[in-house]
Amino acid sequence: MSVNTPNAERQIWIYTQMLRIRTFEERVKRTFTDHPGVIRGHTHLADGAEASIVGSLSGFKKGDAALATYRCHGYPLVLGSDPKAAMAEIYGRVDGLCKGLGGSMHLTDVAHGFLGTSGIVGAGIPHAAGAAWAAQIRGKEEVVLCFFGDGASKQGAFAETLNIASLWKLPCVFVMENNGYNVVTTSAQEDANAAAGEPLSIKAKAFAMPGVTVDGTDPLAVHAVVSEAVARARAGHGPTLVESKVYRLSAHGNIIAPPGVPLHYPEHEAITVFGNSAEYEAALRGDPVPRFRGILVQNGILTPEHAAKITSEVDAEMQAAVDFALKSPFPTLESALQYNYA
Amino acid sequence: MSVNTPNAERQIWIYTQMLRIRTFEERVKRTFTDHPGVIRGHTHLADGAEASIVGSLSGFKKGDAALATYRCHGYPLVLGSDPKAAMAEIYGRVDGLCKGLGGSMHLTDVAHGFLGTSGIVGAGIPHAAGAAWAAQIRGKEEVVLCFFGDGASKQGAFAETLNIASLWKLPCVFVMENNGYNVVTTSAQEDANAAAGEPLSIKAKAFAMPGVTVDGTDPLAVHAVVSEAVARARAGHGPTLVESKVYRLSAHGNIIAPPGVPLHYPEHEAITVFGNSAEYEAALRGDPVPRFRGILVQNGILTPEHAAKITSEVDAEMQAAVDFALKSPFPTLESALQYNYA
Amino acid sequence: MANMPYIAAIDAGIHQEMRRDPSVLYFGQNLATTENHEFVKEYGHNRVRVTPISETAEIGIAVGAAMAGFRPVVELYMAEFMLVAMDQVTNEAPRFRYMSGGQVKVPLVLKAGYGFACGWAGQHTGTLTNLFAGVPGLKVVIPSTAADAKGLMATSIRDDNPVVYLHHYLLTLEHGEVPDGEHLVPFGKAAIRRAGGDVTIVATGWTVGLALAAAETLAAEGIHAEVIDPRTIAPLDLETILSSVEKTGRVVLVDQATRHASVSQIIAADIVEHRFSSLKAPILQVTAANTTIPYSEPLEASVLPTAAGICAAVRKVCA
Amino acid sequence: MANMPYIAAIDAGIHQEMRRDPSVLYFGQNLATTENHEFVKEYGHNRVRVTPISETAEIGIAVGAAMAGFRPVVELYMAEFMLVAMDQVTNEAPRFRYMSGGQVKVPLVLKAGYGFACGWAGQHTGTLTNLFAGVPGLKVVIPSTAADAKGLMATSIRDDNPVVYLHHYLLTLEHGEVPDGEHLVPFGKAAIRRAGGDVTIVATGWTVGLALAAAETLAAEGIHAEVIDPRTIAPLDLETILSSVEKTGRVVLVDQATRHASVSQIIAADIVEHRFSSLKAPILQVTAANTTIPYSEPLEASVLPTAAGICAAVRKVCA
Ligand SMILES: Cc1ncc(C[n+]2csc(CCOP(=O)(O)OP(=O)(O)O)c2C)c(N)n1
Ligand SMILES: Cc1ncc(C[n+]2csc(CCOP(=O)(O)OP(=O)(O)O)c2C)c(N)n1
Ligand SMILES: [Mg+2]
Ligand SMILES: [Mg+2]
Repeated sequence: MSVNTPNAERQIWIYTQMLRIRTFEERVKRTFTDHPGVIRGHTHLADGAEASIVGSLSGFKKGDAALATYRCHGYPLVLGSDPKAAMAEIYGRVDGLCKGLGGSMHLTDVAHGFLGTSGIVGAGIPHAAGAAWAAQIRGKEEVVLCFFGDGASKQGAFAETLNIASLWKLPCVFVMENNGYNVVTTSAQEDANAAAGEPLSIKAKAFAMPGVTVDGTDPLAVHAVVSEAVARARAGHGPTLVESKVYRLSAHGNIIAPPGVPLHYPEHEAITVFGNSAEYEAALRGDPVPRFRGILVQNGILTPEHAAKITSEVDAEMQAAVDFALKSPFPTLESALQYNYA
Repeated sequence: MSVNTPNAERQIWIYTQMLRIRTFEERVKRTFTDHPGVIRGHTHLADGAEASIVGSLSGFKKGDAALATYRCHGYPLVLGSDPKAAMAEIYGRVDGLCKGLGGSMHLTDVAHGFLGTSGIVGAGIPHAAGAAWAAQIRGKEEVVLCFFGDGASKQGAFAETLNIASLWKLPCVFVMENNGYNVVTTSAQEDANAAAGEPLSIKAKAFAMPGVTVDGTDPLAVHAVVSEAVARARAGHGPTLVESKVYRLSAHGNIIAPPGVPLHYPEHEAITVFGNSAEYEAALRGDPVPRFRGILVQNGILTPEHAAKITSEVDAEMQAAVDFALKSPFPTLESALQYNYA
Repeated sequence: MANMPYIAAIDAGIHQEMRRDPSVLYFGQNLATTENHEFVKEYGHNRVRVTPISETAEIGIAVGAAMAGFRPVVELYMAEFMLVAMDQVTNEAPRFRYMSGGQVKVPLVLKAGYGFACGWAGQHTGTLTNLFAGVPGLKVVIPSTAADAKGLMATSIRDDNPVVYLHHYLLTLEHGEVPDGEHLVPFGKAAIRRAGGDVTIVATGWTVGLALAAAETLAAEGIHAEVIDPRTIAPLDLETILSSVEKTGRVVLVDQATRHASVSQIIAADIVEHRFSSLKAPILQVTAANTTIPYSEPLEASVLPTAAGICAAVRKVCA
Repeated sequence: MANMPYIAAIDAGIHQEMRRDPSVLYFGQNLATTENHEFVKEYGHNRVRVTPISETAEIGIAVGAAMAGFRPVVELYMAEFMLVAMDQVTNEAPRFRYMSGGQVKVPLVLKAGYGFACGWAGQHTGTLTNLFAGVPGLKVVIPSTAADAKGLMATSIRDDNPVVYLHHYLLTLEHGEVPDGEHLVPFGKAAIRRAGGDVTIVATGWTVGLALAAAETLAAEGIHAEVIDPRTIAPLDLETILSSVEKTGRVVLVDQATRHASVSQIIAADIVEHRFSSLKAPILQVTAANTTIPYSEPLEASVLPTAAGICAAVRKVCA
């Protein structure tokens, strides 16, 4: 392991953050059954990607920024956002991170460096580059982390942006979370590199940019790769494309239905569409959260008691988030017209 | 040279087509001074790219299609369009290829396989892929040639389309005419690969597609590379990206000015913007048209007398085109409203 | 006649045309990913394909395939996703026939949902109809019933021009009687959903239901509203609207879009030019508030047009 | 005051703001490619950059830089080129402040020419104003004089919201007196270009000149037209327009766009809702014909609005 391997305390921090994301999102998912109608629209979970998210953000410094997609619950929790405010946003309440105006797809917490999330595939990639240009001009060695999916790399915005980022040596790390699917489409069905058995990080060659593929279910591996990319960016040597291979453990999102139909999370598309339970079950067996806990326990970094304590603290934290969010009032109707113009 | 090197007669045909394009466009350019006001808007010349155009199209068969950009005068002339109709179109006359509705940027001649030209950078690339899908469905081993500039490869449409074309194994050859400039911007200023000293054909790696760079001022080299790509496409093995390196010998286009200001062609941007006459003059010395004539004469394929005869025939042909176009009437005003809907 | 939901009726329209015409193609994201997909099974992968998330290429490929003799239908899911490819929609597809002096035609259908105001928040719930309505060469279809969903889809596919077919997401599961067998609904022919002589209400998509509910309430008050659903907004059946205005002299226009992005303003402007002398009152528009759509449920409801809002506007013009 | 062409006045507006505010950035295609470029020389490559032909990334980068505290001005040349990036223009830039509950602001200027009807044919000559006019969160500016070109650019840059700044290509070389030193023209304040009591003509951009020419002709016939130039169409100064209508009761609206894609229809619809009782005649719109713009000179001229067309419309409403 590289010199910048996180120490024991930091590894516990990483595990704790992973568990916080997982538990938060389990509460999101349960809301559909426990409190029908409280979450509306489309909600996307990051279960399976926690190691990638936390490993990527573990070198985040004040002044850095992160931007992501509609699948955006995990990042702000790691960066310091209050899960109460995050849950309240997902419930459309006035105490939400975005005062109930944005919802699950658009979590934003500028105070914690989480700059904005677009629901349009690929659209956030240039936003990240723009923030990186700002950082470059400020000259304080700040970096921007840009998260997006494998499918997004087939949107023109991806190619256009990576070319400019490379050309301008922007301090930006492009983290592609490759979960193997774009909704119900597998990568090999929609990506020429994947169809040819190549890693998606090979796309970096079209932008004269380093491209690396990493096991996104191993937070320390992600940490190693992303922190090297971050160091490169901070040093003014430009961006890196990191392909982080994960598996999403929930369906793409909750079902899409008009009002009146109760929403829920269906089974993963590997099962419902492709009849491939084996694939899904293998992924479940590799679930990064219990796996990393196991490794920490095995390595003597975490005792089972400490692990149980973390679990119960996190459970309590997320229960409190649900309780808080359920009690938070709806915004006033006037606020619906308030933030269109600055 | 490869087995499919064109025979002597075919080489003379190639040279003749190159000269026809050059002479036609010299007449276009002269129109700005000889007949001010007759050409309006924006006109783009292919001088310097003739070898690439003719070399690429020399294996064109009935049923194949070609699509290009606003820089589109050359292709239809090679494919069999009447230069009279092409010139009349550029003059906005009723006998024009498009009845005067399209103009210089939108030459189209479906009867000769020249399917359409978009003035929006990159926009024609997916059109070519769509035509290639049509060819694939028809299953007659027809191919589509898609021409575009180096600058266009930084438009999202390029990346999106090449991925799909590769994935679907579309019978399409993507010919990027790299003339080193996007208007007044050099490739190294706007392309990360170019800035890194890499060929632009390396972009093919992002699409698991073969990528080749060829000297676009050598028609036989282009012929060899493109016909191999065409053969691959006809055989159902999918698309190829060909980077054909040329140098445009005129400015990007005529000056851009509102009505009242007489239009003309300024000097090349290498001179006017970058003060780099040396670069321009070197390119002039490598002018593919006289050079290929010289090679043919040297190789005994063309006698000086034959060359002179071709020149005078082509001169006469293009003079006739100008004469015809000048005499062709303007379209009736009603026709302005005629072709919006089928 | 079969009773079926709007969403099934759209598919029925596509099937109708794919069966009769082998040049019809159907493709887009997240469809046809297995051999069990109903369209793949019936028409095969040559004609039915899944694409990457590449709307510019998808629509551009449709343009090229159309110029080369096919009739592509592109599944786009949400109208907003066309925004990344607006050049292909508004500056490529509808231009090529014209610019080529009639040499090519570009028959294609861009199928996209819109107006999904049920918690989809700021970027997925737009009513983008007017972006397309004014583009020469483009036709724009907005069915409000299951029967029209089928018949207008079939007509869209047969039309030799590019057509933007906008289905309303909130109507997805609304059932209706749909003619069996070949069913075509002509373009440019409005439907009078309810006859009445006191006031003309023009509404489209999901707001047709609001208008009909309002008309019911108003009838009880003795105000008889005529409710017109243009069904296609390009071409727009101005004639039917103007005839109604001649009769009623009073007009309320309903649109789910924000006011300055609405089709209702197109209609208002046409009426005041062509039937000014028939008008007895201001033309009122009932539209969404001028705002990005908020996520929170009560806020979302508060910014959309309502039946009560329509009633209020009608009472005003009939006062 | 200095006499300068419209195009120089735009640059003067950018300079004014770049000098006073180091957070203003200026970038786009085909500018700043040498050290001799006037903006590079003065502000350096950190703030002035050339981009590839990548409008989606260019505008998206502007959005990101704006959220991160800068004020980017993107040079786009022709409004059509925004079509490949419409999502960034209409569904990203104007949404982020709202969706974040006011946490960010997105001050940026998208500078683009439009209406270049002089042989640029089907894809480069559009008048795309109305695509932007109805989008909540977006402001839209269309200067018609050199002085406004400067002052509205400066205001656009200072505004804390995304602004689409549409300059008219046919006006490029029109000269006008432009205030020296700091010059700002407020948004939402129409200019009355000519006062008159008989009829209200509203026109924008290049058509303001047509309207003034028409007004001159009409004056000789004893018809006194008031010519109003809204200058910004979002926000729209309806008040000035409505006051004029109260006085004249007669309205002709001029727009270079095709009718159903025009801003004139927005204005017509607003007038007939808010000042119906003042109206004495139909509101006529003088717009481009419903067609892609033809290349051929006489055809192109035949499909555009003309001063004669405006005169004819005015005579009709004043009859
Ligand atoms: C431009 C655009 N097209 C389509 C969609 C619909 N859509 C939302 S998420 C999604 C899948 C994205 O896949 P990927 O980038 O792999 O991210 P993941 O959801 O797997 O994390 C699609 C197609 C969209 N939001 N934007
Ligand atoms: C989307 C878009 N952006 C900008 C332009 C303006 N433009 C026209 S040609 C051109 C340069 C294209 O360069 P390249 O692709 O290298 O082709 P070349 O002109 O050199 O043959 C530009 C920027 C356009 N037509 N379309
Ligand atoms: Mg994915
Ligand atoms: Mg070039």
